[in-house]
Amino acid sequence: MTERTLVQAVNAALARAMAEDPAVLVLGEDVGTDGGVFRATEGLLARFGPQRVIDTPLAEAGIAGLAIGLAAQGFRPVAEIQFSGFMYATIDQMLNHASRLRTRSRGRITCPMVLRAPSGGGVRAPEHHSESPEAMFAHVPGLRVVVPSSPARAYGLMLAAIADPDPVVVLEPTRLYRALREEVPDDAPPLPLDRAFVLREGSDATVVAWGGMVPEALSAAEALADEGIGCEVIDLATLKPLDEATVLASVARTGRLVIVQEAPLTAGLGAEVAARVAERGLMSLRAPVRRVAGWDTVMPLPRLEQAYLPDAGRIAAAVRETMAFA
Amino acid sequence: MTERTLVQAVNAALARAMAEDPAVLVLGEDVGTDGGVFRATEGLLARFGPQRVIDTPLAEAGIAGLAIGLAAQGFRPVAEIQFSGFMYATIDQMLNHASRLRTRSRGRITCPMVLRAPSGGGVRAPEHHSESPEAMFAHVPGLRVVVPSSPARAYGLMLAAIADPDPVVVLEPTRLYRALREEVPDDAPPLPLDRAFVLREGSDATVVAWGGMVPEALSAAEALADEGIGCEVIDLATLKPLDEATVLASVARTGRLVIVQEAPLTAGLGAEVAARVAERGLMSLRAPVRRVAGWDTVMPLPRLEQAYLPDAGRIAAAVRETMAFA
Amino acid sequence: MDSVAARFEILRRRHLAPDGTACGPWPAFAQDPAALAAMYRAMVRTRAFDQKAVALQRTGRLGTFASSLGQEAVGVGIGAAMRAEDVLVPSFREQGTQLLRGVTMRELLLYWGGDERGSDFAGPRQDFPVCVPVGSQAPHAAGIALAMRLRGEARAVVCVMGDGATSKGDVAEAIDFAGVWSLPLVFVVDNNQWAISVPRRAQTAAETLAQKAVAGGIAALQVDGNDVIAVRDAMEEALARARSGGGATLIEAVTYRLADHTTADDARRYRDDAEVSVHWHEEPVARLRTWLTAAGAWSKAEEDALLAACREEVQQAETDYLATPPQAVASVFDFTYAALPAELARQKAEAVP
Amino acid sequence: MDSVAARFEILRRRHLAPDGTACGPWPAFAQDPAALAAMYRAMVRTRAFDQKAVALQRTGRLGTFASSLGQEAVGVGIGAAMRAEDVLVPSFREQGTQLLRGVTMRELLLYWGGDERGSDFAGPRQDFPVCVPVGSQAPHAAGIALAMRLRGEARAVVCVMGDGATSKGDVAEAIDFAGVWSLPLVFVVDNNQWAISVPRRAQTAAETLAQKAVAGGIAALQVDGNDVIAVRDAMEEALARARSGGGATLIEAVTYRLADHTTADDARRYRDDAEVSVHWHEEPVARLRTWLTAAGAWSKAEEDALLAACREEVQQAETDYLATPPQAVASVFDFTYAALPAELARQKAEAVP
Ligand SMILES: Cc1ncc(C[n+]2csc(CCOP(=O)(O)OP(=O)(O)O)c2C)c(N)n1
Ligand SMILES: Cc1ncc(C[n+]2csc(CCOP(=O)(O)OP(=O)(O)O)c2C)c(N)n1
Ligand SMILES: [Mg+2]
Ligand SMILES: [Mg+2]
Repeated sequence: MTERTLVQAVNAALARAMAEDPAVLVLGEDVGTDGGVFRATEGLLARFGPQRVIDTPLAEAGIAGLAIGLAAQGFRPVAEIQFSGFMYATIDQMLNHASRLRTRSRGRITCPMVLRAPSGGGVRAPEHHSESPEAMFAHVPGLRVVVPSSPARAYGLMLAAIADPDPVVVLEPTRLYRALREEVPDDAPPLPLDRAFVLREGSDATVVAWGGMVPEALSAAEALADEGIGCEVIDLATLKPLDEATVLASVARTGRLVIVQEAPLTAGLGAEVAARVAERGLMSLRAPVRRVAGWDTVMPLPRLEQAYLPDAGRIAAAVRETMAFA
Repeated sequence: MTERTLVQAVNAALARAMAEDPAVLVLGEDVGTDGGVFRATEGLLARFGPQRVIDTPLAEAGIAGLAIGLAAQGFRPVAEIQFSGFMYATIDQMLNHASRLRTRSRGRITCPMVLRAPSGGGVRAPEHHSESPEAMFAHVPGLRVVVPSSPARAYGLMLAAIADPDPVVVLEPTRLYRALREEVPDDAPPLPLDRAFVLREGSDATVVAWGGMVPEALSAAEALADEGIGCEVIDLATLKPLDEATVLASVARTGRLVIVQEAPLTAGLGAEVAARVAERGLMSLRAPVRRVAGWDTVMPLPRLEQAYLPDAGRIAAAVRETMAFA
Repeated sequence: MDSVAARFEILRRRHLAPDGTACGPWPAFAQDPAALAAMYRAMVRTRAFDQKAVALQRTGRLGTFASSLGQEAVGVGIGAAMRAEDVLVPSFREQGTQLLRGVTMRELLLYWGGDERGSDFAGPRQDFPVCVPVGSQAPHAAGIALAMRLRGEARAVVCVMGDGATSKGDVAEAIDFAGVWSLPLVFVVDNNQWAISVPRRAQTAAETLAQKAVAGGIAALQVDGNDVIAVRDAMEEALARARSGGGATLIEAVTYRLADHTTADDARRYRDDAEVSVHWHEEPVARLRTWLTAAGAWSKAEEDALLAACREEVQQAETDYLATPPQAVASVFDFTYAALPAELARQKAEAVP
Repeated sequence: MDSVAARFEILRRRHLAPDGTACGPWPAFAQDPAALAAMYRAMVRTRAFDQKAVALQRTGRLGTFASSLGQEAVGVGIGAAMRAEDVLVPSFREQGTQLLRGVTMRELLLYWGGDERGSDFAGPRQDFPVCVPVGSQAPHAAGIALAMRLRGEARAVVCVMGDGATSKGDVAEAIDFAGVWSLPLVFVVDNNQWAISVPRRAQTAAETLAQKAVAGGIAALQVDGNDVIAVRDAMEEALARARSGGGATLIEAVTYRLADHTTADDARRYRDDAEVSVHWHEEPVARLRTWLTAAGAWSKAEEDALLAACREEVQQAETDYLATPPQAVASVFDFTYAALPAELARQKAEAVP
């Protein structure tokens, strides 16, 4: 039995990747002796030494750029950004360089790096610590964006992200880091970086979620089952490229779609899911699409954070409305 | 007669705002003696002096941050970012600070600044000069995002952006800077920052576009008119907040929606438009929504740029497909 | 053939040695023991506040909090030198300065308790709120200082940051701006030797942090950051220069973080207690008390009264803080823009029907 | 009481005076006139290329182009000092160095003509492509240098940027990294006095740009950037230090941009012709030719032959460039990822049926 929390699964995936491939490096603020502020890199310094577990100065744009240089030289750097709010400083490097090196040089120079960070709210963290920046990264051609929502998926997706020949952004939901344990064997395989996971089958409505919203979607589905409403719950997991086939197939069966996102509504990734269905699944829809999302407001400080965050109640209500549509 | 190109209209709006309000400042790289690389600030230094037209060092994140400090002190800084690809470096400051000062301080400190930049492709510019970053900014609560598509709208929207009490990002389509002249009287009023413009009425299909894609949409509509297809062309103009009412009203009449965006497809602003209609206009739709967009690839260098850019032909084809849907 | 293109010297200032004895001639303000006693009181008050905040966090009544234990001379030295009309652009460990400038303990607790109203302080209305993204406040400080310069005001801005912040590009850009426009701006690097678990030497190979100023051509000074007299003296000098058009200064105040990084941190994971113990011998509060006592300017009775007053003040602050009624959810919407856009009004109506 | 915490001195190096006479003792490589003649040839070749590129742009057959007219000694001095196994991380005005490192004229024209294949050069496969976002290449250089250090290689990275770039936070962050890890990295600031229309003095108040190094605790040197011997000498010294574990250096090469910023610019809008004329007297090509001629190491016949060879080479490059068949539109899709994701395959199928 190797039960792991999500953060332990991340840690185990990093350790395994480092053990299997000497090109894998871990870098970032406090990733060494401290083992990362969430302990995602705990024990790696002791095991792999300071040549492979590198504490950096405090400079996020620089960290991303540094990883690009390392990756161009054949390393597989996994750079940690300590909190989600500090990822925005990396967008310039990720968009103008990491995502483009391959195409700009017509394949001569590539960028097999991972940029990983905790993301999302729900843990009463300080300002700028509870961001959901996935839509911005998902808009960038040349990047992959992954958001695991369980220990096992975190493990498999992280292995795949590190092995991927292109830059991958991995957003780990902070609220799920220690939310539950599940069996994650050491030899679990990498998971594909272009597949959504159907976590629960149902024929009345499709609920699409990712990251910290997945458990909320599942508990909404649970509650709705008692009311006789069967929800199919899809964890998108990889947001770019998007596994629209799985979503479309589900909506074709259910005819109803509720999308859940923690990020502010407007121009969030939920819009892309809705758009794909409006383009290629429209005729299956028996009710308007619903998005349950963060408001278009700044994420409040902890006192009002729970009011802001979508939860099972709001999701269930949206599904009910969808069902009620005649 | 005061005929102006779009860039002249921007220039005239800046000059008028500076003349009317001593708090308005212009800053950025080469905005002074050079008058801006596109001449948007031409003549302002001579007229208003170096205290109000400020050449900055080469540091985009810093320029955005500097404007925040000026705005907090009651100035109305209009900061130019020289080319679109260098706006990404400002996202951290715009998102973590400019957009949040009001809410973080519960109204004590505000940020009436404008961040303006040329955007989009079509002028055979060097790498990183042809970006369409609007979706990223539109995802940020607390910001407004404006993309004018004609000299008159550029003038009115710029006046409004400068007068607005909150931060506004204005993206000016480079390809339209000198594309045409139109009458823009000196005393033209500011235009509202929450309204789309219906540029052409039609009852068969709604075409939503913004920025450099608006003329393409109009010429597609022109061509389709000859085929007996009547397109309603909407210039979204202000992308955040989004005037969904105008879009929904149009789709309610036409039943068909084609969205045109130059930015890469995935997680672009077109997705948000599609999502709003899938949520609140679904039952009007008589055909699947179509997006005509940049591909999810890096914007190519000039030689292949035209292949990448959506044009009237692709738009017309999409409308025809929509019409053909039975 | 090589010639010399430029030369730089970074000076280090100290007025009060770690053993509480004076070194060198003292500045005018320090001739008055009452002025020193006032700074002493402010440091003790800061420490009392920090202790209360940590206690509230430990008992689940406050969010993550960053104590300034051991760094009180920096906060108080800055606050003592600033004028009311100057503007403070803090990082997140500047409660010492904020308290001196009139932010109330209740407001600070509200902020750290997760309530935005804590940043709507009644006191220094132009001071910026706490800044969590490290170093990102530096360009704001430059903008505020540029505003003052454009208006020809004799005011100045103080921008405080940690040693870790000096690695951030934002800070370098702001230092450059400050030099180019001779801004009325004082950057203070509160060098407590650690950026969470990253020690000063792993943050930069620069021998001093003061020399970050050299890159932007602004004045530089290193001070003993556990010597409140030196901090205030250096600040007064730099602020006078700033206000009179002489340009910007970067002051590195060398101190030590005796506390964990924040209440979310356990510093024993990465540094020895032995290292910390050494630094307890240099801490600023005892240092000044030793001098004051030796000078006959401070008595046991005064000390007891001060501690009692602080206890009472922080207790009252706690009570007021805990009694503050919560904000309405509507507040989340109402301050996003000056006026609620239609789409946000719809969301608000859904959220708070 | 003030004491000295740190002292710095920025040296300036020159071996060849503006009038073409030697100053001070020369480094070993410069004792051989043939080596100097080789550098002279490289500078003339660079200038010929620039001239051709500008001409192609003027006639609509090339995109926006940034000439290095007047700055050839910087490009060639760098290229002459580097080894094949070193890595160049250029900005966008480094054609002088790129040509010396084996990037072909055809490849350079392809890139500037708007064709990605120009960056897939056959020569120095690890060199980075041109970097347009100013200063953003500096952290990449640090990463490449860190890779070399982690592998214990005796190689080095050269990162070139302009004077304007030194204001960018990215550059400051990279300098900091270079110091912390003693990276085998040489930053070269090609200070041509202008960042488009912004003169050097409006870019920073720093007396020299070399002193940007002080902020990161790395070595600094200013050189006469119109003196190719000094540039190469400084580069060899810095590269030797870098390769042998001695850490990073920042070299400021002081030169002058005799051309417009790019072909899209008209420099007469913001600077006097008179200023430019003065700098023509200091330019690097004539300077070295004067010395070579005086030393009897260069003849009229050699000059004529060189110019003819350059004309022929650039003409051939033009022909080859214009004859290069266009890329297929499919290429836009095929290099976005190692393997085409399903959604992109769909877009590709629509685009190139
Ligand atoms: C841009 C950014 N990156 C990372 C963090 C997380 N973090 C908070 S404080 C800190 C260390 C700051 O060190 P220093 O600047 O020395 O200030 P100190 O905490 O010692 O006062 C880090 C890494 C942050 N708040 N902002
Ligand atoms: C980040 C960024 N901002 C703005 C620009 C537009 N731009 C191109 S070159 C240039 C000036 C660069 O000056 P400098 O660094 O001195 O290099 P030089 O052109 O003189 O070689 C500017 C502002 C850019 N390319 N990148
Ligand atoms: Mg510190
Ligand atoms: Mg320059």
